[in-house]
Amino acid sequence: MLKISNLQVAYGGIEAVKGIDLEVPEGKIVTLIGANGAGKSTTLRAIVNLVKSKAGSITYNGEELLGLDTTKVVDKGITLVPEGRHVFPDLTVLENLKIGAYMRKDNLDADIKHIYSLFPRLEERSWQAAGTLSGGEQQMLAVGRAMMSRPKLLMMDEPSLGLAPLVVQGIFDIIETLNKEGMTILLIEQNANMALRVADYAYVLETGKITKAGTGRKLLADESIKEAYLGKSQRNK
Amino acid sequence: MSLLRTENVIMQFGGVVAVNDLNINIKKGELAALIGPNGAGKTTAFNVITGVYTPTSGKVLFTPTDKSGTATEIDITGKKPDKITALGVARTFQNIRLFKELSVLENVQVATHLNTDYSFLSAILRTPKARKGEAQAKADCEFLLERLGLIDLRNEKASSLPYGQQRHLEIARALATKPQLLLLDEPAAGMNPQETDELTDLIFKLKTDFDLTIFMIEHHMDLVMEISDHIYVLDFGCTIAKGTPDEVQNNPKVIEAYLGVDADVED
Amino acid sequence: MTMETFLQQLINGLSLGSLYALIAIGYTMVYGILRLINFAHGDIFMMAAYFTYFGIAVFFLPWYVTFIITIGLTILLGVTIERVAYRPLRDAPKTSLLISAIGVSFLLENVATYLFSGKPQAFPEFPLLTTPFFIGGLSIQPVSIVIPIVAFILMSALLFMINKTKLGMAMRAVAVDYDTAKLMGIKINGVISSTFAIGSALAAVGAILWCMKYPSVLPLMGVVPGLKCFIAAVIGGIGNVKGAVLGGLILGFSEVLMVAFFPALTGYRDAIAFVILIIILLFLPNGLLGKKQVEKV
Amino acid sequence: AGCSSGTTTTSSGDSDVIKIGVFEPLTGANAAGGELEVEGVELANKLRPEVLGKKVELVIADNKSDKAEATTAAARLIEKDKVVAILGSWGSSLSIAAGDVVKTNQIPSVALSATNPQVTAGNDYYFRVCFLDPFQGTVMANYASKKLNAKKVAIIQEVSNDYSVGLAKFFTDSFVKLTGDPNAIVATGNYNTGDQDFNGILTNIKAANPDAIFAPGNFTESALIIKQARALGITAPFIGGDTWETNEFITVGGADVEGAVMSTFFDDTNPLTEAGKTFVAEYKKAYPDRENIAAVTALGYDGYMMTLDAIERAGSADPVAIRDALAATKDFEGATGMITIDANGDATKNEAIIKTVKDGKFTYMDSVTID
Amino acid sequence: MNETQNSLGAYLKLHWKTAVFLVVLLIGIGLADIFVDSYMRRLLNLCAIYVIVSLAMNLVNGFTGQFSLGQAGFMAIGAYTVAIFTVPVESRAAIFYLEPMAPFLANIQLPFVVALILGGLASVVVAFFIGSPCLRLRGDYLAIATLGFSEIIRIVFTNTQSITNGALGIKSIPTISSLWWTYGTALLIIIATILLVYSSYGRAFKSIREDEIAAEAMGVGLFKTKMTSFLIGAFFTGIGGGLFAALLGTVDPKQFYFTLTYNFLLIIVLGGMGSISGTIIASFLVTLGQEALRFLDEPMAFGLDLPIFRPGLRMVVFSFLLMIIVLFYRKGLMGTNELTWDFMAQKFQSIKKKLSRKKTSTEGGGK
Ligand SMILES: Nc1ncnc2c1ncn2[C@@H]1O[C@H](COP(=O)(O)OP(=O)(O)OP(=O)(O)O)[C@@H](O)[C@H]1O
Ligand SMILES: Nc1ncnc2c1ncn2[C@@H]1O[C@H](COP(=O)(O)OP(=O)(O)OP(=O)(O)O)[C@@H](O)[C@H]1O
Ligand SMILES: [Mg+2]
Ligand SMILES: [Mg+2]
Repeated sequence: MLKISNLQVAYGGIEAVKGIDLEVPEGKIVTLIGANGAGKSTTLRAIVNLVKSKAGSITYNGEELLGLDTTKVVDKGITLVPEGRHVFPDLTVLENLKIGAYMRKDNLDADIKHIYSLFPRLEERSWQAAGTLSGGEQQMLAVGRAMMSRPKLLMMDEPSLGLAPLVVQGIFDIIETLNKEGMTILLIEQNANMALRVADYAYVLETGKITKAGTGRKLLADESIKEAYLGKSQRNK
Repeated sequence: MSLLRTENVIMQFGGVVAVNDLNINIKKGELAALIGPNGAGKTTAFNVITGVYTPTSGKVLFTPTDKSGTATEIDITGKKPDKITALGVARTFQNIRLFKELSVLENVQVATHLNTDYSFLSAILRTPKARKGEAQAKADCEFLLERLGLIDLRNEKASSLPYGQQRHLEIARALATKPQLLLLDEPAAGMNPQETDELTDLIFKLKTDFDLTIFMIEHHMDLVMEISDHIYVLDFGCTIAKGTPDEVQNNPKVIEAYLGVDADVED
Repeated sequence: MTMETFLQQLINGLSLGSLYALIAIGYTMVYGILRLINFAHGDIFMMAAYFTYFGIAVFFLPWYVTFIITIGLTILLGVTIERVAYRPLRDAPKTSLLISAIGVSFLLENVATYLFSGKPQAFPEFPLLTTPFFIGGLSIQPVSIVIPIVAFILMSALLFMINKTKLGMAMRAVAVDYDTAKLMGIKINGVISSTFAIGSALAAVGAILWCMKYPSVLPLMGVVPGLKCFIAAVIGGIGNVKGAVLGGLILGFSEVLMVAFFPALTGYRDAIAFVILIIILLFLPNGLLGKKQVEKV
Repeated sequence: AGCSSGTTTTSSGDSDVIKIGVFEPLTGANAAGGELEVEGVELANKLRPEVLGKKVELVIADNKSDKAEATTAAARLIEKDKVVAILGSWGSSLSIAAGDVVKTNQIPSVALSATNPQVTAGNDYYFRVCFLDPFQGTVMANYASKKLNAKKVAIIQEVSNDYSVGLAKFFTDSFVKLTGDPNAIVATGNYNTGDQDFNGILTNIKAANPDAIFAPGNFTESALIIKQARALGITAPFIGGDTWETNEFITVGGADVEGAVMSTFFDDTNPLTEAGKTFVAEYKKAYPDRENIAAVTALGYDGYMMTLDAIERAGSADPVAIRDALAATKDFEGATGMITIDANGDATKNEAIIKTVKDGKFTYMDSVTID
Repeated sequence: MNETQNSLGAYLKLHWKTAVFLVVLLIGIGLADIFVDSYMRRLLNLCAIYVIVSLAMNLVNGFTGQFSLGQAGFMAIGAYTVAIFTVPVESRAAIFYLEPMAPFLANIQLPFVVALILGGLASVVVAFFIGSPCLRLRGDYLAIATLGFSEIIRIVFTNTQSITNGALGIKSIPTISSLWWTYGTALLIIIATILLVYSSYGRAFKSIREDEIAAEAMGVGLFKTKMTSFLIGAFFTGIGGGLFAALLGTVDPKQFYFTLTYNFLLIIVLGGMGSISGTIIASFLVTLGQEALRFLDEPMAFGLDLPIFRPGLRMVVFSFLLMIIVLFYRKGLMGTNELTWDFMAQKFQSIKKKLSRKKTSTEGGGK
């Protein structure tokens, strides 16, 4: 569905992404893991053209996305839950959800109910200005907001960042549910352990290059990955 | 001997009771952790302690030790943040707040400003005192950067650092204020388990080397459980549990409210 | 002072205040979205006055045609300014955006001086609206009644647009975060342009009514009203339409009443706007109706 | 036309031209006045383009109605363009600003319509062809009390305008003296240049119900004041100073300024001198479409003519010589009357013209002589 | 220890460069002072004054990030102080001819230097009262409030006749024509600013610009630090104003209309917010530029022949250029960079070539 080949991005001097190839098949969960500054976020931002790409191509169902205006990309059914939430602080929680469906003309009530059922905390706060939500609450809102546009491809940038384990669990459950509902998902995670569990396919990004790729299970078993990303609590057992 | 105490601190925002009757007591030299679900009020607690918010009610009491080694308890409730920092409480921020356009070194140097013992006039005139002060500060800062492995980046713009290193810089900057109590708000957020492990060791070393007392908000349970002496658990602003890691870990209330049945600590 | 004099002063204050209000709304709109003091607003107002002047006094168009053309041209001007002078600086430091605004203001003033000369032009008379009628000793110009009414209607319309329509929501979103707004599929350029269109249209209406009451058109006529109306917007709570109107009225009344009660101080009249501004900001840093911003740390 | 070649060649030093600087506000608040004076100067230059057998070249500098600009502009005329004399500027404060420059550089200057005593006071190099504020103030005070039999007068002054403040002061003094009533001024209103709303002060004045209102100041503001006064139902006559005499005063003020009375320097309908007649005739030729001639234009004309007369008498284009000749000017026949320069460098004129607006025109009413 | 030595070394080095730089510059000024005509002299003096005021503004706006538009007001205070205290007592009666000067002032006359410094201090005092409320405001509010204060100052000066002589202004102020006054002062202020900016205080200023909350959390007292910067700025501006008055020989309230502040704002943005050398360069560019474009106004008198060239065209072109610069040199000429000392010395000689050369500007004035 989404196909990236030889994508290169640089911020001024800094080469953030140095020519990566990556594929997201329809209806699958693909995850992209890697250390800080590896270039994960940059990759996603490049897909929706929030940063200019230097070279390469990004095709979505065969159409070239590169250089396409962000709104156009979104129009095609791709959404991004940005790293660090970025909810609209002055809008209420409810308005944030509504604006997530900005391009939709149909009725939203059903979706809003659905999201409130997923995140009861949001319903309690639905009239609070989003800016005053806690980090975690904002993350939930950001995910909910993205879902409002009923995207075909949902991209999440570290949705678990700063979330309590319980909520992280919740987020991952939701990711799986959405996927079962037929949504294709491209997921960036620090929490490699969990990410690899849900992922059908995974890529490992290191300093702007893809160093490993394979099914989630396969990478989960990979020793060097364990070393690098799964940390002590894994190795102990 | 207790270094930081709060007495029935309550923080309200309009209707939201972010922190409800918080009573903590942190002993000198210990490493305490503050955990709890999102929105429990952890960051708010920090903001109250550091003077960013003035609590709706309650008291915050800090007991710094001055040069002569005598410790006196001071009521810091509602004092201005810089005054509190000057007394010896430093912090990092959950959503990184570095001085983006300044170099890594300058970021740390700023934190030494509160120790400048010369006026802006002598700074302009570059009096010997001023010169000595500047040089000393620079030395201290470079030492800190050394410790946090940022020395090679000293002239980079803070904003161009990767996330992880920005967090390290935040810690370096906090240390430069020569604190007695260091508050860390989710230092490991956005780090993978391995980096988290490295951070764990680092925090531990810093604690001993600078004989700090540390109060830390964290979600990475393995980190928390490994290094903290004492843990407070918040939920909806209320303290639902406090105690040693083991006590907390096995506290049914906590498990139910927070860790969840199959928390990834155990698997 | 006699009751009559006092009432007369109140009438003076009301019409002046409503004029301030009309222009202040324009400031608030633009500031609300771009966080930019659109220094050129006062000069857009000035240009609108010239458009009307030329339409009626030079090309002898019927007034209603002229008004439509004026509003049209003014919108065009406002949108162009945004397109040319502000859009390229979107992600530049805020101050260069501001200096750009000041630059545009300079440019408009100088171009106007160059084209229309520093001499004042006489704005056409609208006897229907300007010939006063007398109630007792009170003299009232019909326009003095029209102005508040127009101001109120436009305010209500605007409030509806901002709070109840999709465009309004988009505006508030764009106001805080371009990138994320784009991710929602909002075409931010469109939103911003429409903001400027609305702001300029208001300036045009303001200019027309202003000139009916004070019928001289000058290249620098926009400077002082511009400044005062921005202050009005701030007093009321910038970004808040109701606030702008409230601020405008407060300013209008206090100016006139100060003159009324302290004739000796009339020379200080222009200072009062700033005095009020500072007093209000001291006690209500976000203005009268501006919502409190708690910075979440 | 001849001149345009002049200014374009700023080649100084070539001895077959004598350069005279024209130092006027051509942009900014005072632009209107400045342009009128320039017209007069240019007209005079057309009529008398030569002196001592040399071509006279005008160098026009815009002082932008701004003091800082004014000083540089003056310095520029002197240093860059090497002018031997300077004419202007409309707006006393601008002339005053240039005062030090011309004094230190010893370049004689002739103020045309700058009526503030400060212009020539303590400056041997500044002269003027118009009368002074004190005189004008007295004239209007006399008019108010004698012709209008006013007992109570209200004053509206433009506080940010030295001309207006000065005139108001002198008017008050002599009016109080004339009526012998210390409270003869029943109300005073202040405004700032550029203000457009005067209803506040006018409402106060209405309450004080004066016999006449003296409102010297910029023509734009004054016209608006009168309009708003009439709209408020104030019927008392408005009287003012020479600055009112501009077309804008009438176009802006419309029907409401009918009957407004002002003192001025010159009346094109019956000039006082032969020179006046020629000037009027020539002006009508040059600008056929203008209904009336502004006094400041006549003064511009006089300023130029008087300077050339001085150059001729001096017999050289040496600034200091010209200065001495100017100081010695006696009974020079100008368009605005006979001019004799006194010790201060001021034109001793004891006659002022009173005009009023009638059928949208400035029309001669009276000429007042005060000794 | 070793650290200390290095920084001492660096410090001496700095001084060595300063010395070279100063010599070159002083000679330059000396020559200029002898050879230029009074017109050019006037312009150069104006440049120096603009340098002073713009630097002061940049300190507050560029380095401390406090958007203050009070310059015109502080200049007015400095200018009037100098005017009131230096005008010869004997000529005061003639100047204050409408309303005599207030008795308590009428007979005080001070030497220029004293009056100048007094002017600086006076604006510091006012700045303190302005700052205490306003510096608590954020961003644009501060801007509009300070702008307001400068307007109030102007209006007060217009109305307090017995002290300021109101709209008539004060004339025959003993003038300074020598370049030494202005350039001497400018030089001192430039050096002071550099030393300040590269001290702990300078970093404190910048930290506030970057993030107030973080700065406060790092022990930087917001109000105190802002106030320090604001007062220093006010002092310099007051001095600038005093020189301005002494240069023109006459002051009146109209000169200090708030649009005057825009000139300086333009300068610091053109030069680069937070760049000292940039500010200096821009001051010259703007002041001389305005003058250089004068020819555009000239043939106006003969509008019939050349309708395009009319008074006003210059300002049109000027504001147009301004727009171009703002739009295409966002960061200004220098951004936040500085020219090194010796480089700056050359720059002083070759202001004209600057634009083409600005790429080569190097790092670190005294860092
Ligand atoms: N706006 C920017 N300007 C300059 N450099 C940037 C910018 N954003 C990111 N970078 C650099 O690009 C590289 C990749 O950054 P990116 O945010 O994509 O990493 P990441 O994998 O998302 O890391 P994290 O896990 O911390 O989010 C890093 O070195 C970062 O410093
Ligand atoms: N400035 C504010 N105004 C209004 N409500 C606030 C403000 N700051 C925090 N809150 C509310 O207080 C509660 C606690 O917020 P806080 O940031 O302390 O949570 P937290 O424990 O830090 O969560 P997280 O782990 O996600 O950061 C939240 O419900 C939040 O909405
Ligand atoms: Mg990222
Ligand atoms: Mg938190």
